Amino acid sequence: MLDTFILTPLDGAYVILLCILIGIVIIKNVPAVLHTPLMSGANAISGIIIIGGAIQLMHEPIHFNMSTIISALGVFIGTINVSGGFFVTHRMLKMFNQKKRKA
Amino acid sequence: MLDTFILTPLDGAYVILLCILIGIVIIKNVPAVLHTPLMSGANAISGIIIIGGAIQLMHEPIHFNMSTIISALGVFIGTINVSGGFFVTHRMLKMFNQKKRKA
Amino acid sequence: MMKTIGILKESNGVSVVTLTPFNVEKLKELCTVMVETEAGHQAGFSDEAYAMAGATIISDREQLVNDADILLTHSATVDLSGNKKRKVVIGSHNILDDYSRILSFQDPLVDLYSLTLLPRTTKAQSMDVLSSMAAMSGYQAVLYGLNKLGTIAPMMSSAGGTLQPAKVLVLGAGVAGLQAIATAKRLGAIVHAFDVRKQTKSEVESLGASFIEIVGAKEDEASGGYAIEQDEDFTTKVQESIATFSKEANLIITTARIPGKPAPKLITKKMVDDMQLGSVIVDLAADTGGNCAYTENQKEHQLENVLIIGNSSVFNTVATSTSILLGNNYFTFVKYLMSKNQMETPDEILDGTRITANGKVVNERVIAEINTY
Amino acid sequence: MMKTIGILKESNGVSVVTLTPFNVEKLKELCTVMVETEAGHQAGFSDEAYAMAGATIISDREQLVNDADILLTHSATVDLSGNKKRKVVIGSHNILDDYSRILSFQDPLVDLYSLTLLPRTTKAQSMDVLSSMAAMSGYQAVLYGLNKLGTIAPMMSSAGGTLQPAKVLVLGAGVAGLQAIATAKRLGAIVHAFDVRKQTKSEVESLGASFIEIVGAKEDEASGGYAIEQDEDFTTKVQESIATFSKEANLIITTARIPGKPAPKLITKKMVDDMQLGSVIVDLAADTGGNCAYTENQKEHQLENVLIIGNSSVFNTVATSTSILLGNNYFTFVKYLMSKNQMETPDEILDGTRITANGKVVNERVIAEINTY
Amino acid sequence: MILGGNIGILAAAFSFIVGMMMLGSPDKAARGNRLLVLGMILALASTILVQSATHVEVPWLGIGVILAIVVIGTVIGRQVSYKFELTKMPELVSLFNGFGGAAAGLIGIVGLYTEESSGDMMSTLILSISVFLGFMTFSGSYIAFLKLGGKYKMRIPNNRSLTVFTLAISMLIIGLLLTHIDAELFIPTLLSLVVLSLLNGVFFASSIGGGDMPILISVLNGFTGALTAIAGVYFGSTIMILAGVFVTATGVILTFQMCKAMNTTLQKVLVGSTHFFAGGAESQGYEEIKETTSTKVATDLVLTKKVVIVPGFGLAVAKAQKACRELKNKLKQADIELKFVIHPVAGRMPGHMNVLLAEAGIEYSDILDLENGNEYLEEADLCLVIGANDVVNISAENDESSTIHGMPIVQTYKAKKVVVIKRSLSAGYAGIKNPLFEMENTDLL
Amino acid sequence: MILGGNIGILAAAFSFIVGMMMLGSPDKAARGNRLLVLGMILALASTILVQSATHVEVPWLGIGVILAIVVIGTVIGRQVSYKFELTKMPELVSLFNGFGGAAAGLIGIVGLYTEESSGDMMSTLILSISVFLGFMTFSGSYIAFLKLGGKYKMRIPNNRSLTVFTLAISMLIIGLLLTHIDAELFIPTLLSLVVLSLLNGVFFASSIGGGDMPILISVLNGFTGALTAIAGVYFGSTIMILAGVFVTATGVILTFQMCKAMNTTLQKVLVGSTHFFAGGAESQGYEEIKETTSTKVATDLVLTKKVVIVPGFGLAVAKAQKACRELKNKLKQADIELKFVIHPVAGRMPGHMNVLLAEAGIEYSDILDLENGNEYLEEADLCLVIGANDVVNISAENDESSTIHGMPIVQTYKAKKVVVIKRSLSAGYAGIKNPLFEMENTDLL
Ligand SMILES: NC(=O)c1ccc[n+]([C@@H]2O[C@H](COP(=O)([O-])OP(=O)(O)OC[C@H]3O[C@@H](n4cnc5c(N)ncnc54)[C@H](OP(=O)(O)O)[C@@H]3O)[C@@H](O)[C@H]2O)c1
Ligand SMILES: NC(=O)c1ccc[n+]([C@@H]2O[C@H](COP(=O)([O-])OP(=O)(O)OC[C@H]3O[C@@H](n4cnc5c(N)ncnc54)[C@H](OP(=O)(O)O)[C@@H]3O)[C@@H](O)[C@H]2O)c1
Ligand SMILES: NC(=O)c1ccc[n+]([C@@H]2O[C@H](COP(=O)([O-])OP(=O)(O)OC[C@H]3O[C@@H](n4cnc5c(N)ncnc54)[C@H](O)[C@@H]3O)[C@@H](O)[C@H]2O)c1
Ligand SMILES: NC(=O)c1ccc[n+]([C@@H]2O[C@H](COP(=O)([O-])OP(=O)(O)OC[C@H]3O[C@@H](n4cnc5c(N)ncnc54)[C@H](O)[C@@H]3O)[C@@H](O)[C@H]2O)c1
Repeated sequence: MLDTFILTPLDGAYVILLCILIGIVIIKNVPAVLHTPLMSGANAISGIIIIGGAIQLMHEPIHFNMSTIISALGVFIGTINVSGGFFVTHRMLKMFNQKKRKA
Repeated sequence: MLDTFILTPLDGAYVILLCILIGIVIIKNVPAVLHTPLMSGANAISGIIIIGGAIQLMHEPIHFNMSTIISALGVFIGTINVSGGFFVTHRMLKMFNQKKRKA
Repeated sequence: MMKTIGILKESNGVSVVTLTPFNVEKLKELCTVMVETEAGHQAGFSDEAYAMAGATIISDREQLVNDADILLTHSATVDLSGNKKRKVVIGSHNILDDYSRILSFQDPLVDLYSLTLLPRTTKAQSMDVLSSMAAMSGYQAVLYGLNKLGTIAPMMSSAGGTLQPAKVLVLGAGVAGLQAIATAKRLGAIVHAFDVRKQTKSEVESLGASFIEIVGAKEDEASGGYAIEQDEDFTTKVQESIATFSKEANLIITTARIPGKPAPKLITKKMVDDMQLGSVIVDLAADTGGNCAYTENQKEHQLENVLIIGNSSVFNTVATSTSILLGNNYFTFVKYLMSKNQMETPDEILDGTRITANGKVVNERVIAEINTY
Repeated sequence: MMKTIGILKESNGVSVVTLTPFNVEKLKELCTVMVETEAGHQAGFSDEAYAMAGATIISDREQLVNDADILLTHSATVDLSGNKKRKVVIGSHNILDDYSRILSFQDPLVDLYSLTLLPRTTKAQSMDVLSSMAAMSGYQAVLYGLNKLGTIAPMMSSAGGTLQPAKVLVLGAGVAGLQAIATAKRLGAIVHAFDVRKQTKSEVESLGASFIEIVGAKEDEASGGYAIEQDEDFTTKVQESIATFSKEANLIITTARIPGKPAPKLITKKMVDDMQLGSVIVDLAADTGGNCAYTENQKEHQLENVLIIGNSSVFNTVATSTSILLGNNYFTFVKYLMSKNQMETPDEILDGTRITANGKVVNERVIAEINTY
Repeated sequence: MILGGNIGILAAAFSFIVGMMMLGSPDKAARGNRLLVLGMILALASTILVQSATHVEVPWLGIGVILAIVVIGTVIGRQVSYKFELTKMPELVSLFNGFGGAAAGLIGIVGLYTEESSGDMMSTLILSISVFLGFMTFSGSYIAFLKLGGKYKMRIPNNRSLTVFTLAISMLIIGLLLTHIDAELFIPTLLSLVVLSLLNGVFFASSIGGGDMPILISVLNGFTGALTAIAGVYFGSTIMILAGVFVTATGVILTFQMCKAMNTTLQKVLVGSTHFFAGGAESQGYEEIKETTSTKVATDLVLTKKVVIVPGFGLAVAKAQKACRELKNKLKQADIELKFVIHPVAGRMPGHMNVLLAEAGIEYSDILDLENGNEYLEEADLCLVIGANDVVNISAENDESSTIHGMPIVQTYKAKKVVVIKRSLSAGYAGIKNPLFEMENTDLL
Repeated sequence: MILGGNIGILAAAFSFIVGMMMLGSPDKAARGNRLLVLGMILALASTILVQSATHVEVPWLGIGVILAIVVIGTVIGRQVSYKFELTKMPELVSLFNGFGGAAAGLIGIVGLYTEESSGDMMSTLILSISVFLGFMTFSGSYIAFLKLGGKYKMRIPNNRSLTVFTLAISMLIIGLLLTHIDAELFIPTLLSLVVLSLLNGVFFASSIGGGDMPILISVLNGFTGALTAIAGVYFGSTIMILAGVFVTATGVILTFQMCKAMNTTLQKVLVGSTHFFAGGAESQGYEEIKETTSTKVATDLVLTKKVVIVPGFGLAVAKAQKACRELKNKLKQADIELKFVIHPVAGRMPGHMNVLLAEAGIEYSDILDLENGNEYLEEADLCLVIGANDVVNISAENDESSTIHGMPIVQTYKAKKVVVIKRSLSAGYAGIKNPLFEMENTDLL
């Protein structure tokens, strides 16, 4: 009977729905002070869109034509979003922790 | 490209890990008053074991031999767990809500 | 040349002083300060302290009166018969209630200012001697009254039984009344309060006391924060409502007054007679007739059940604190006066407080008051 | 036959009464109660109230003294010369400090009990007159002292400047001291306190005051919760430490005492002279010599800077509350005595408080005390 | 039909998760519970659907039997759960948890029996673990149930070694089962595994302090979850795996949460009784002290209508008056009445408690003196004694030899339940033992 | 290699989820952020791995370009984020969010361009939505950025209708794109979609009240998440789908959380400015009132070292003194200094504030008078004005015609930031307008 361990084909739906649920639960009880860092963190994650750009850039040989440039630009400002987002979060949290440690 | 929407074969792992995560997050910030109802609720859910008994009972034609009886017994006391668990939770929560409503 | 300020010693049981050594210290760069011997002694400020602060101690009152350009006396009357110098006299005289107080200052060389007539604007608050005195009176009325009371203020559970908290009733929730409420609450008493001005409800409640609500009072926006006289119907209604509280009260503090009018009678003789044995009434409105029918000004008299204390100047028994506040008030006023002296533009504060100029009554409120007689 | 209880009117400025009408009400089923005319008047209990509660009002003191089986007098001396009846006299006499108080009660027909000698056990607390008096004294000492003070207790920010909170120093944190601390804190003063018993630290701090810690005090477990005398070294150390606080204090309340010994001198003359102008000392230990070198018992005297009030019975000015507590104490004791009267088994409470039996001194502590002389 | 069943199972999984989420927030909890019920029904129905579809012939008899059993079981579960008082809820939870364990054990037995012939190692392992954990949970939960009710008095020496011992033997037996033993030895081996599991549960539960019972229940609940999950693997039931994993996860976290709330660690609970009272109690001559946890007190508080706080000197030292005020406010919102009963000599000076309560802004009308307080206590559901000791010492009433005999006390024992909150079992001012702490309805926090 | 990549992606997904979980609890937040970074690196690396493996030839050039861009982008992101003061963090978040939107828009354009020939309807739809949402988020975020900094002064009439209008036209254009328009029309159509998206963002963001900016950012953040998820579907990237879904979910909930914290609803924010101040402000002649939210104030509080509370009569009425005490305690734990500055005439009687603060148990040493308070305010990072009005009215200092001209005031404007907490914009005792409310560094809560 063990062969049945592989789950049903509805797994994709499971995963997405579970992701949504987790997202909801995580945020639900967060103290107001952390709203901004959280938003910032989530915002950085959403910069994952650069992967789309990366796929585009790898898909076809690079011609340095218009689409390559636009894709590259997309990846570039997307990266700014990602890195900036993480750094901002980091800075905010550092303040936090300094205080904690001193106290 | 859309055909790739079906997720990777690691989905089973995703689902189980996500379940664990959700379990963790849900409980993390629960007020102490709700510990008992939650435990009771989780306990009732774990009575899902009766499904195993049900499968056993449906698997082979019923002979009313030893294993059938034991399985049936299993389903029986498992059901007590499930229903008792839910009713206990219900009673506890009712107290709760009565108070709320009056206030 | 620097102006000379003279600080007189008060008389008639007044123990406050118009400027404290701290104020003198700050004034000495602007003017010469002369202080009459022992002027601050009763308020806890020694002559040495004044001298250290830079003042000259003068024992000859007449000389001091004569030499000063600005003469400060809280409420003492001054013999100005020998005066030969133009001067400003600043004090706090109850002129609207007792016009005769002007008379001794009616000298052609003298301008008289009384801070009791200060307009009650936010800006003038730092010179507001009435507020200072009222605040101190409110505090001290409670302490004084409780001292005369046979029971303690807070609830106390002890091996010898549970003592119930004292019940305090405060009538009139102006500056003095609110302070009385706060002090009594601090000590754990149960406090009820009443005032005709509606807005006092939130003020009373913000201090944790209960407000006695009686509808139908008249209010006048134009009165500048003061209450106005009420008609008889309403007064009777008030007396009836209050009677239920006065019967139970251990201590009653009354502070209700209407400027230029006799204090409203809130407690009738009957109400007093119905009070508990050993209870106390402190009537801070005594100088304008009192809120209680039995009140006699400046007297404590023991009725069968009740001790009635008619005293509008209990602040004299916390003279140090009161003098610190008054000193700052007078100090601010003097500085304000000196800064404005040159220009002859109309000024709400100076015009409002100036009673006489060159010996003639110029104050509009005082004139209006005189005319009504 | 029902026993007769007689309640005497106190004398010598003592205004409390030994049983209140509430107590009489409860006693009347057990015994006949006689009350001397006006016995409760100063404490706020009228003769009518006693009569209503079931007592007989008697104006002839001699008759009352003679007829009573149980005679209650808080601290008045009684003329027993005409006494012809066996009786128990119950009061609260400072016998360990003043042996002569026994003399007037030494009559062969009289058993004298003094509740001041009650063992300080948890069980006896409901009869503990010392605690009752001390609690009331502690409260009233603050109110009385603050009344004499020129400054107010709380911090006050006002248009006339910020008044700093008064500084109160409490020496001896027993029953009276703790009550004084609590009362002063309630009013917003800054309170420092000191006691030799270590355990008082947590008690003082539980009321929000700061404890002045001085190490090296001796304590004695066997003293039954009381402090013992300290050596001179330690006393000097204490005086030095306290001096820094007394210099700054506006009000000092001293309550330190050691049973049967003169009160420890905690405040030297020098320390008093260094205090601020206008400050006040209330010495509750005055009757055993006082904690302050200047103290004179039952006197208020004004030094140059400081007013010193030596009064161990300020509770007389809150006579109603004190009488309620004392009344319950005496009531409980009387009931206890009546319930035990038959049996002659040893009893910690009765044996501890019985001074004389049939006119002879039987109390061990008193005998021990007499022998040390 | 299979798709329908699968969607049903998906829906069931989500009902469980969302239901539990809702259970975690006070205002949605009731709806959450209903969702859980729905999930359970869905899960069962869908499973029956899927199973029926995979069979050549629909096993109507089996389905009938199942449904009949489920209906009867449900009714009985309801009966049981309504037979107990509300204050006994934690006991009930542990009882039901035991039932779940037993069910798993029984189902495991049947599985083992069925698989015996097939001889699939993996299945055998899973099923024998299932049997072990199931019966162990059953007996352990039952002990917890007894202990919580204060009915378990047996003292087994060397609990911990016995636990380890039975565990080891059980493992051996499981090993034996894996090696395909003789068919005739099969039943006895199985039975001995069952017996050992039961014993293991008893020893394990006995070794844990009375105050830690809620933690034990939570641990056992986690076990049930785990065994459900592995059983799910055996049965190939997604919903069993998911629900099992989920229950395990919540169980584990809840356990840690409770440990935190009780200021202890799981290790301490399981390995050593490093709890405060356990050590002190004996040395100070107390026996039968029931400890409690803030979790339990919080639950109890919600289930009450009238609560009394008896403050003492400890409250003053801990400056807990403001906390009392907050509690007062919270309870007021829930329409629970909270009164303070002040004993005449509570604290260290007359009026000590009055000062504190006034500072905290408690109204005079919520303060009762001894007499009224003792009357009020008769109706009180819960009495919290905070930092008081002598003033609630019942030896003043019933022990003639006590030095405080005859002193009136706050008769806390009149309340349905008493919780004493202090730092240790040490004595108060009078320096004497307080038998109140040993009473049936008294717990220490 | 593909398996490795997939495991990497799985790991990345969990890093994101666990990282966000940790971000949600104060003491683990910093580690959570690091985990997020790890997740991002994993995701990128794994994607490159998988993509390389599926290509016949490893596209080294493409990889090189990507890596170079990523490195440069990272450095620049760091620069930007460190150029702003700490108090400007919310602005920065909105700025970066805009960048994310723009990136998505650009990538969408390329996608559309590539797909044009293939003509797959589904892909075209997904990509054009991506373009629309991307650029709309970009411009909207930028407006939010300006508004938060108080730099956006433009007033566009009929914002809301324009928003709807541009939205409608954009939808039309997307419809057009789906119908395979002429190749030569393709570029112009695309460009007009871009322009319209940008305009839509501007109108949308302008229509939302200044106080609701954090909510707007959160909404836009949700948009970015959603478009990432649909882009993930197009690109067949699991991690994009997961992360996108996840960000959307958190964004949505965070939005509701914020609405709750601000006592409003999303509907009110988006549809009607039913906010307190908005209505009152005009009628009372105030302009340029910046509103704030408790979320923002809480964040600000944590980022400060010295905080001042200026209490007034409103504090007394609201009996908020105990709340102040609690704030004091919390800040103390975080080593933040909190002082109270009492104005001489605050409240309605001399010493009114003293009485309240004494009741709340605030130490005298934490209470400053006007003079010391004004000195202290120069160093203060944040000043909370609670229920005070006249005593902080700057017209007393700079408006000769004011009736209170010349009264000394608490110079709250000296603090780096001022937050005024009161019920409305109505006047205090003196009955006059308070220009403080209009100042640059003053927000109203
Ligand atoms: N009221 C008066 O006038 C007066 C005067 C003098 C003496 N007394 C005597 O004082 C006693 C008063 O009785 P009581 O019940 O109030 O107090 P108690 O009997 O002295 O007991 C106080 C209890 O509080 C606990 N405690 C101490 N600090 C604590 C903290 N920080 N947190 C929690 N608990 C703490 C202590 O136990 P742990 O150490 O285990 O925590 C102690 O057992 C009576 O015996 C009375 O006779 C009263
Ligand atoms: N201290 C004294 O001795 C004394 C005596 C008499 C008069 N005054 C005068 O009183 C004033 C004192 O100034 P102030 O700044 O303390 O007070 P204020 O200027 O009177 O302002 C109080 C503010 O509190 C707000 N408020 C009222 N209830 C509130 C609640 N429940 N929650 C939150 N906010 C609330 C009101 O605005 P919203 O309605 O918008 O909430 C009001 O604008 C001065 O003008 C002074 O001259 C003082
Ligand atoms: N500059 C300022 O802003 C400023 C300064 C000081 C006082 N004030 C305000 O002025 C007002 C009055 O101050 P005050 O205390 O000097 O007033 P007051 O001494 O004239 O009167 C005391 C109180 O008695 C009340 N009263 C009058 N008739 C009454 C009646 N029949 N029954 C009951 N109560 C009656 C009044 O309403 C007043 O509250 C207060 O609102 C005070 O806050 C304002
Ligand atoms: N039955 C009871 O349990 C009961 C009843 C009442 C009082 N008590 C306890 O008895 C103790 C003393 O009570 P009291 O107030 O009647 O005592 P008290 O009046 O004899 O003395 C007052 C205080 O002065 C202190 N003192 C003595 N010498 C001192 C010195 N040199 N310096 C500083 N302080 C000094 C004492 O320690 C005591 O606290 C307290 O602990 C009180 O709680 C117990």
